[in-house]
Amino acid sequence: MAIRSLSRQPSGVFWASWRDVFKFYFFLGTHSRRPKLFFLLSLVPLAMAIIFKGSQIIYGYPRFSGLFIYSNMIMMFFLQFLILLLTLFFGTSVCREEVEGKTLPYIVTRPLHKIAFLLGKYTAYTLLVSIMIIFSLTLSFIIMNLDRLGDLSLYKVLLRDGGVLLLGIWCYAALFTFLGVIFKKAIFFGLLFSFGWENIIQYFPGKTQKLAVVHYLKSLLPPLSQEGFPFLLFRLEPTPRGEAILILLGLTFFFLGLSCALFAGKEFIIEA
Amino acid sequence: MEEIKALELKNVSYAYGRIPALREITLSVDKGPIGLLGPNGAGKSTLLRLLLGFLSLQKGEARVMGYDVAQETRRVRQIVGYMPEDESYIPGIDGVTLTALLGELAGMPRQEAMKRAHDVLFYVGLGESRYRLVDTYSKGMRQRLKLAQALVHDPQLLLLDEPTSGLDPQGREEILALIKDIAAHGVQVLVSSHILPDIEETCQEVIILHQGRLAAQGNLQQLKQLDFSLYELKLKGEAEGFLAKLQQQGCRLEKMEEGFWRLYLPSQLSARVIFKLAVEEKVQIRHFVRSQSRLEDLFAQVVGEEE
Amino acid sequence: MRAVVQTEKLSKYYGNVLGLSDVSVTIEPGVVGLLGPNGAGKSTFLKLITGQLKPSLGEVKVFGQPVWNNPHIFHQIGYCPEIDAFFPDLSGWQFLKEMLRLHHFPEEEARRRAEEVLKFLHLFGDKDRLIRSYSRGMRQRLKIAQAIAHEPQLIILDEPLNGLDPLGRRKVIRLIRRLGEKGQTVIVSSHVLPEIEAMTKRIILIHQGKIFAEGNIHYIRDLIDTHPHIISIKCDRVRELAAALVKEPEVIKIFFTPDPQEIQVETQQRDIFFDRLQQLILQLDLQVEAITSPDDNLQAVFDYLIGEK
Amino acid sequence: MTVREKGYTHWEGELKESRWVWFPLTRLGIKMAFQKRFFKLFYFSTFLPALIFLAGIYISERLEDFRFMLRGSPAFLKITPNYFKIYLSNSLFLFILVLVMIFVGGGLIADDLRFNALQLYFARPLRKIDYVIGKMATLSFFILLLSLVPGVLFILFKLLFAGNLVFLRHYPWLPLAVVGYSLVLTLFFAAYALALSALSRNNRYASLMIFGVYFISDIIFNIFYQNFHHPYLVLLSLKLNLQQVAAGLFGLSPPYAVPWSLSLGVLLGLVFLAFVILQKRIRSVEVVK
Repeated sequence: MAIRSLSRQPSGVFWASWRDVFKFYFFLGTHSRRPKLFFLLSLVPLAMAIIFKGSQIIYGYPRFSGLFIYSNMIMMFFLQFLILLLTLFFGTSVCREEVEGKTLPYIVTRPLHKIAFLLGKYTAYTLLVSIMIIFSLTLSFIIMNLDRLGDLSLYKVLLRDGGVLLLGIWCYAALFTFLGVIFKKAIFFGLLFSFGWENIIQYFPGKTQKLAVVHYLKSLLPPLSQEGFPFLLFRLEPTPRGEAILILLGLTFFFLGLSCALFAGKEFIIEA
Repeated sequence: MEEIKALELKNVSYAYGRIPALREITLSVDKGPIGLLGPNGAGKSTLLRLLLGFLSLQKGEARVMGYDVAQETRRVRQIVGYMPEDESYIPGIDGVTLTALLGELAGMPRQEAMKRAHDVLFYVGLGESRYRLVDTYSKGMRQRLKLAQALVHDPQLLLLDEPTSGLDPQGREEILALIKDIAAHGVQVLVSSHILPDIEETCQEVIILHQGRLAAQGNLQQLKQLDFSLYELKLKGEAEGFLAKLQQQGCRLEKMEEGFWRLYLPSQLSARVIFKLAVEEKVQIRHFVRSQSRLEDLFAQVVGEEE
Repeated sequence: MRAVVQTEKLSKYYGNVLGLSDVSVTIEPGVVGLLGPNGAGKSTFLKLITGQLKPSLGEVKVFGQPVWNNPHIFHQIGYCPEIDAFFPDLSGWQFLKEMLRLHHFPEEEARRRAEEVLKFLHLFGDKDRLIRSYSRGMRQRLKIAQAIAHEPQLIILDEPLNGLDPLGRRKVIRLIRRLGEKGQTVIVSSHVLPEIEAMTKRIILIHQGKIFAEGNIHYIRDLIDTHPHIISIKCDRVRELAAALVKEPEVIKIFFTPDPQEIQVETQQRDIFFDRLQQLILQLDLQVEAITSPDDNLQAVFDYLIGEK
Repeated sequence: MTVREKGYTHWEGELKESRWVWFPLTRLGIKMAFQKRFFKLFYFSTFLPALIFLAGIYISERLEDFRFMLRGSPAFLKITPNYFKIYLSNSLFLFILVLVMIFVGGGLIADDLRFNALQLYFARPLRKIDYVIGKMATLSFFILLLSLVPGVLFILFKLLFAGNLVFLRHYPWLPLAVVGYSLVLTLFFAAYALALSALSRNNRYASLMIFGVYFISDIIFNIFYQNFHHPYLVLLSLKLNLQQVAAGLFGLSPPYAVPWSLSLGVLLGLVFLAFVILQKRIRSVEVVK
């Protein structure tokens, strides 16, 4: 009996699996209902930006500069709320969605490398989140800075912020993917982590704050003005930029690696 | 006094949006076990849902055990026990709590509901697992649980939607035996199924739906009357000569599987012919059943096999 | 013939719950029916040979290779799960095409195959409807479609006839037979005996996590033929027939049943018995209603092996 | 001798139509919440603030004995309606209620939708409204136990510790305010959690939304307020609306200069919206066209 495809190179299967899984979940993500809700959520800052700018143009109020509002409020909303909520949903979905929706059998009986499946779906979903966030961020940024779009130095800010958010998205999503692989109640642990741990630890003095992911993200941003949220600002003791980036990437790879190792070895028992 | 009909429908139509599910159904059925038969998507579940008032009638009138479905919905729901088709249960509680809860919701006093819940769980064969979480039940056990919850308030009418789906033969036999027993104890039963033998085994009256229309209705025995008699034979020995001679006599033959044949014997011939030819041709008839023309054929005849 | 699936002392425990115990089988091309009551271990077995579960003990080989974490092998395996679950918000067509894409087929070929198999299973007309709005039977067919669309050598169908109406069943049964005739290996699990009988002669009986019997239905039948055989006869004037049968040496016992039109006869020499019976029917000019062997079907084999009789 | 008849037995009894048909649902919901060990622990720990406030009341009557602790700021321990307002509307207390809603409310309807339980319920003489009342009563139980019960106890203990009715004579309407505000809290949170639970078939997404919507409303308020300093923006924040209403009902000036009746209006509007959602989402069968 001829077995046509068994002769293929293993590494070829790995990349092909990654590619096809990626395409499938990207397609699924853009065609299902639930992600659409999150897309709407990601547009909230954009709506805020429009209101602020509109009011500034019409009433000349608020008096803060567009850039100030953008980086102290809108950007912080993205960083400390929105990306957490979105990655929590999509990150835990990578594995949980298949188990809860009982669709895992369709996936694991395809010629797909398990690790490539996890990575492919992770890539698809984080890319989806990234697109939503960057789309909303860029538009918010442009709207808030409508009056000085010619100033090229501004775009450095946008690039930096975008970069920080992307790093954050990929790192958080990896962490939540990991939670999704090991816990049934991944969302609860994720909520506790994001809005409990991350929120409290970052304000601790000394080295303790380095135990929160958001610490490294904030280290990449210039210190915030005291005028915005004074309570958010005490005692950030930033980590040097290069180190922070390395640690974020390291965490991403660490949690992804851990998820892959666990996922490839774990059996998911799906009851009829 | 006029006997109350189990079921009376007048011009009942229902459409999901533009897709019609039931069209102009008019029928009336006397008491006695009723089978509701039809292929997937024929409108069986829609009809049951209308009877329960889950869907409100768009056109026509329906009465269940004499009660108007649209006007007396609560009364109807009180006297009806419903076993839905799809998997359904309340997660996180044990079997007896679930059954008692639903009994209580039907209007039983709490202690009575609890007592009765134990009784019906024993009755359907879940006695030993009644304290287990329903989430850990197997498929067959969930099926029984659905039956138990439909019986807990001792309904006058029991609506069963695909009661045997997903059961193994033993489980199926047991459920059918329960249904027959329930019917024998004076509960009006309506079984919706596409599994013909289920209906054949439990029902007297049958309603056949096809594409939302009433394809046939009446007494099962009468519906099965055809102008030939159908036999199922299992033969041993060299059968060619025997079969050829049968065909010469005007019989139609259909091969089922290895050694099994279906023989349509014209009504003017007697079954004796079969044995006579068998002895002549030295063939052994190992299995011989006068089939009432299987419901499957009736079904194919009424519905027409699309191919 | 070459073994497609081979297991060696395969066992599976879920924690301390037994799933499958010491199963050693060899499955060759053609249709094989996997029979057993609910909870017997059929699904566990199918999940083990499709690499969804890791064996606790023993090993599984498909096409001579292990299956657990061996993705290439799935080019040649099609699996139809028992669970009625799909990806949300997709149409039948999208689902099928995307599943084919996961087999690394190029877009064009995925389209062609999806179209073909949809037509084949009479779903083409509803291809653009959301799966959620499909009827149970349509969903069942769609699940089968995704298992055969990539033309695998080994097709594993877990309860494929569940929820199908008679016409749907006939079609699927015919389809499975045709696949078997084409030389593909089809493993079908079911608990509906006549349907397995209609598909194949080769069965594996599984119960309590163990294989109780394996092989040809007739072979299994013969295996248990050592015990006396009961034949039930329904006709008019049964007592006359009984009186005549008493004289026959091959008849061991005659029972009367609550049905006045029925007797049951126990014999150990069926050949002689059936010859005599036919002659007696003609001699006595009986109106025969039925001649059946209550324990000549799969159910009886089953009961016998499980020890319920 | 009589032998028990084999087979199906009928039930000798009469089905009653009760106005309390929904009560079994409530009982079940409460029972199931307490089945989770983690929840039990969590819920009992939420009574800690109430105990501390109770201790405060005791100390207020025994100021002499505790003077060493106070270091000259006895104003804090004057028991006025403000004391009640602080207990019943501080941010931590409201946050605890959100967590309780996530625990108890997240799956309350979502799980029923997911496991097709609605058709079992509605095959009984149970109206949609009974179902909703039953589920709401479950949530109300947990909220009232944290709000109304401590509130009433505070008043009772204040009177007990004081040994006279002076306190009540000063604030005769206080019990009413406690009851009224507890009811607002209960109605709002129960309707809010149920509506979000009914929007999804998945317990965990429902939980995420119960959490997310509450906080997003507050963050949006904060951001806008930073910029516009317009007090009417409080209407955007669920938390602040509740706090405004609390201040109003306890006869205090609200934290933001906006009539508290507007906040009440917003909350009632949301409750109405929640009922519309419930009405739409709770069906005995899901119909997909």
